[in-house]
Amino acid sequence: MLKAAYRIAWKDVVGDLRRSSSLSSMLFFAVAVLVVFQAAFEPDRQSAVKLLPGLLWATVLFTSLMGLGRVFQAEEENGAFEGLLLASVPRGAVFLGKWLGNLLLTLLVQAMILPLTMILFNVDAWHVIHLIFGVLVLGILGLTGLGVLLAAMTQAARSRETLLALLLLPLVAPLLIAGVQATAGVMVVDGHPGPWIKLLLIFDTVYLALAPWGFSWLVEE
Amino acid sequence: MLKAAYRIAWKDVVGDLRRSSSLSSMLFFAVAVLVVFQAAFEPDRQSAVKLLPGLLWATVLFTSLMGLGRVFQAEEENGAFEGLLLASVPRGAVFLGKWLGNLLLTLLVQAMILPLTMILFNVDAWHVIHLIFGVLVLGILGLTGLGVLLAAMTQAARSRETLLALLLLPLVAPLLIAGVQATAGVMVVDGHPGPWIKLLLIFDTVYLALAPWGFSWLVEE
Amino acid sequence: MNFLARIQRPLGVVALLGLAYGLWLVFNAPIDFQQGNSVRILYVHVPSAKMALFCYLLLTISSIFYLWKKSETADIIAEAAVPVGAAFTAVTLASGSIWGKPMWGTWWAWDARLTSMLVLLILYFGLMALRSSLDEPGKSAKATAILAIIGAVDLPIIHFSVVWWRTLHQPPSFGGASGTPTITGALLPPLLVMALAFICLGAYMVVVKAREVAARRQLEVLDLERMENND
Amino acid sequence: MVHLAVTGLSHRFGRQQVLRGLDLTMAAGECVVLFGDNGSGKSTLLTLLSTRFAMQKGRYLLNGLDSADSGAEIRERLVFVSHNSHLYGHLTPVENLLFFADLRRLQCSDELLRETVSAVGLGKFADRPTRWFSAGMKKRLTLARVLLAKPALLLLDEPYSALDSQGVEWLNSMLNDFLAGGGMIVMASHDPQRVAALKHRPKFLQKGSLFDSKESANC
Amino acid sequence: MVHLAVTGLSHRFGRQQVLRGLDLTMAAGECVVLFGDNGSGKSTLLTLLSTRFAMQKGRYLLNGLDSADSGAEIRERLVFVSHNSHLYGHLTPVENLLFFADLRRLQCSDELLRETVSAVGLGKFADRPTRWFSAGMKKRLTLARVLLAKPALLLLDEPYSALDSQGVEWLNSMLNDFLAGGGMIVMASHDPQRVAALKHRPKFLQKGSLFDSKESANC
Ligand code: HEM
Ligand SMILES: Nc1ncnc2c1ncn2[C@@H]1O[C@H](COP(=O)(O)OP(=O)(O)OP(=O)(O)O)[C@@H](O)[C@H]1O
Ligand SMILES: Nc1ncnc2c1ncn2[C@@H]1O[C@H](COP(=O)(O)OP(=O)(O)OP(=O)(O)O)[C@@H](O)[C@H]1O
Ligand SMILES: [Mg+2]
Ligand SMILES: [Mg+2]
Repeated sequence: MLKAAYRIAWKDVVGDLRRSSSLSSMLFFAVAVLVVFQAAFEPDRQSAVKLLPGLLWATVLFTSLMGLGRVFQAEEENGAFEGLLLASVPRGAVFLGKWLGNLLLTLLVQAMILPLTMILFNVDAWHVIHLIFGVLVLGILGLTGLGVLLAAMTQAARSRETLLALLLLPLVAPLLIAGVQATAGVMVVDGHPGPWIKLLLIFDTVYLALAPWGFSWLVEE
Repeated sequence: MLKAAYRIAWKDVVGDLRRSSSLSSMLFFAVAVLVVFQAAFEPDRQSAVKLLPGLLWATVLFTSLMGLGRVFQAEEENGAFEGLLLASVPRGAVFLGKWLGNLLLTLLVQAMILPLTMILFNVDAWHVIHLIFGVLVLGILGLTGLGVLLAAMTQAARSRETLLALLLLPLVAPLLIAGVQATAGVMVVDGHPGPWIKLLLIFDTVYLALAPWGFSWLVEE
Repeated sequence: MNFLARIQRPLGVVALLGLAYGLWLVFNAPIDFQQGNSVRILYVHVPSAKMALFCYLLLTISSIFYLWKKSETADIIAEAAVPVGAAFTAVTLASGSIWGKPMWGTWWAWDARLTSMLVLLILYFGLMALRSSLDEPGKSAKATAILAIIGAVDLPIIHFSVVWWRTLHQPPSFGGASGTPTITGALLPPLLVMALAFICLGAYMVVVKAREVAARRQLEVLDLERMENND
Repeated sequence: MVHLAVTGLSHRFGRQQVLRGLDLTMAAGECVVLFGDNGSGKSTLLTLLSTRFAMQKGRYLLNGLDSADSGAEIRERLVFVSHNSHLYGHLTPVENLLFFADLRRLQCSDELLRETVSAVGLGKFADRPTRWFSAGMKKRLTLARVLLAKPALLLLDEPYSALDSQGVEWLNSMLNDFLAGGGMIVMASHDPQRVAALKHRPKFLQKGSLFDSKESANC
Repeated sequence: MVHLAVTGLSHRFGRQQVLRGLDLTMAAGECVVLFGDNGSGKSTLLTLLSTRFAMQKGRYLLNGLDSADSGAEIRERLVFVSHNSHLYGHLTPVENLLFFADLRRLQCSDELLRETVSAVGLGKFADRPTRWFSAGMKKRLTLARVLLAKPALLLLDEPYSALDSQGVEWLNSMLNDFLAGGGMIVMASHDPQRVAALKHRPKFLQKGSLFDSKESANC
């Protein structure tokens, strides 16, 4: 089961990275996003510190959604999604594979964005960079889990599309707020990120428990 | 020729409104970004006024990127893109239709986002809202023009969405800067948006002149 | 291609000699009053900046030529110009950053020239990514050519940014509108030599890359023919 | 009078040469059926005749129009039924046909569209999105376009696949009518038995050229 | 011994009742060919046999395994070649087969994969992305999976479409071998001539039920 999940993720990620300059194009995609933020906000040093959590989470949201839009893109071409479901692995493994692929890509981009943001915006928070990244990872776990489920919904179902936005927003908004607050709390000396991180953990557990179940149920038609 | 373009746009917009797929995902994304920034900045009135132009333009850019990823989605299903190119209309008309459809959707989303932002961030600029929207429209014209061309280019590419963003973001950076500055200029009493609006117009003209031409070249295999 | 094969070696030799002579001149040039030793970066920074822009110019021209005449040679040159240009752009950014630290007190600032140069680097990488991720034969060449032409709007922005906007960066030194030559006579000869050496170096790199690209394409043809003959 | 003339047509994808200096002439009311191995280039040839790609080499005249400068006019005079159905899954059959008609600037009343949908046996499904149609139902809808457009040239890529026996009969009678009305057909097929009901000229595509019989192709 | 048994199978899509209490039993080494009009539900039946959808009504046993609780085990024992090729366009034939093998937890060496690709006549194209393959080439690659997986049950939806005459011959001999080895085949087809080369039991699907002959179906 894990082998199959690993294979699916491999096809999505490694298959992607091995070919061509995917990795460098991701890096420069990250740089381009930062150029855009710079152009939009022109932050000075002080406001940059205040902006950072918001910028980071906005890019998390954007890159993971962008990734989600294409989670099942490869499967659309020749009805390959059907092919996945015909595999003799449990449907949970299919979900796991897809989720891992998306998770890895989002984490990779984020790992590039974080230091780049700090360099280019001149934010000096290097001593807590591992904490910031940790908080991001926590948020990304839940976000991608839920996201892959919803992407599968839009893919498989007839008119559940609207459902996606309607469901995802109220579900994701609290997670995002918790993430932003936790990041901000981690960055200042006397911050109290504790409760927010707990909230993040709760959301992660709930989403990651519900998502595979929802997925199996969804594709079982 | 215009009839055909209108038909293509109609199919995209009406079809989309019926399924409300990209409209809802764009809206969803925009609202989520606003929530993130609201949580991140908890801006007071003054800083909100300063942030507003950047926020608006960043959401314009990222939401239209999400929409652009799907411009040709309907055409992918049964090779319908080929069907479009087999029409006896000039290829420019096909581009025009696709562009119009995307333009309308983006404008629609933006028309909802603008008042929403002003309410959420408590910015009192209702008396210039038409001017702000006008500036946004100017930017969106060129942005979507270039975007549709790039979407056509990257349609068959691997990891399409990253590539699209990687190509589009650097090219529209100047347009974005002009847009942000023009919006800021419009919002204050003694602003000088004139030169920036001129710059916007120049970029619109350049991109909208190049894009149909590039599209015809691209599909004329 | 034959022509390229013939000029490759001479170009390389001239570039090497030029660089050696140029660097010798650079380290024997007088030290600027204000700038101290760091002024020597100029001799790398300015020529590589010019080459970065020049490579894009070459790319634009050969892209137009490719779309217009469908000439495969033009496409090969376009493909070769991209990584070379990206390398020079990266060198410009790096040398500028290193120079910026003593001069402006920061590695990086968001002024118009620096930003537009960063955009150029992203563009170069975008072009490489586009070419390699379209696997439909023929399409990738055409798409990159179109994108390269559109991206050319960045060139005037880079070049005139120091004139159009108030920037941290130096205004043009040669024939600037202000007319005050910022580069003194003693600095000029090493700069000229270095510039010539960089031109040869750039040309050499493009030639090597172009021949590699051509060889790779040739190989694919041979591969196909061999397989067809096996039938 | 020669109505379709292709001379010296060559095409390659990247480095793969698919067609090598191929010639084909046809008169009004004629039907040419292309036979050939998988991957021999039949679909490529049909696509080139549809002017979907610009030609790399050679010349193609249809009713005196040269593809080099009158691509749009040629496209107006032909219908191409390819492997892909070109259908929009979220639109109904009627909407799909309307979209097709609009792209070709045909004036079609809603009634006419519904009649056409019924004529291909999809009357019951006229208002359901086509995404969930069966393979044969999609094929029927794709062929319905021919009834609307009344083209001069019909390009068919394996039109019989997915059709049931009644569908095949219907298609053959429709094509015979079409030929009788002076239309031209170029068809790719792997199915000599079904084509047998049509008066046609077989052509064998091999190594990038057309041959009149299988024997000459092999030597 | 009965190896496949379907009883009382009904299925509807929304309000459309496609299958109505259908029964089918098969023994090892048997081949059932489903004939029926377009839209009669052949593909739906095959999809249900593949356990891609959960069954709405009825019971389905394969080699003693009940689909209600051993879906994954059943899937492990069958290969379904549907209208869709399930191929990844950006992967090469070898990579596509490898992915398929991994999903089924088969151990396949690179050599075996390449041999399989050559066996279906795609040796030349083993390392090219499949997106630009011709229709028949895709079909061949889809059928290559059967060679790798050696299933107990083979579900084929119009396997002959897009294949050239050599392809059809190859397929029929492959299927005959498969049957001789004790495998079972359920196939949907519109092409009695090509199926003729196989020892098979025809079944006619009409109004949601299976009949043994066309006559009984019509009354
Ligand atoms: C990362 C930082 C930098 C970047 C990206 C950069 C970029 C460039 C570019 C693109 C040019 C060529 C302009 C043209 O030919 O149109 C140039 C020229 C030049 N740069 Fe920089 N530069 C940077 C930092 C610096 C610094 C720190 C200095 C010195 C204080 C400097 C001094 C010069 C000079 C003197 C020229 C020649 C002026 C001319 O001929 O136009 N640059 N730079
Ligand atoms: N767009 C394309 N890009 C690259 N190669 C292509 C493209 N279209 C077709 N080919 C290649 O050209 C060759 C001929 O393909 P074509 O589809 O014309 O064959 P065909 O005769 O229609 O085969 P079939 O009987 O299987 O339908 C194949 O090898 C295919 O891989
Ligand atoms: N996923 C689905 N959702 C809704 N309706 C469906 C779905 N799949 C099939 N149908 C409907 O069920 C009916 C039977 O379709 P099916 O594909 O089984 O026919 P078929 O016998 O395979 O026809 P063909 O010979 O054309 O392949 C059709 O009317 C079709 O519209
Ligand atoms: Mg074909
Ligand atoms: Mg079917």
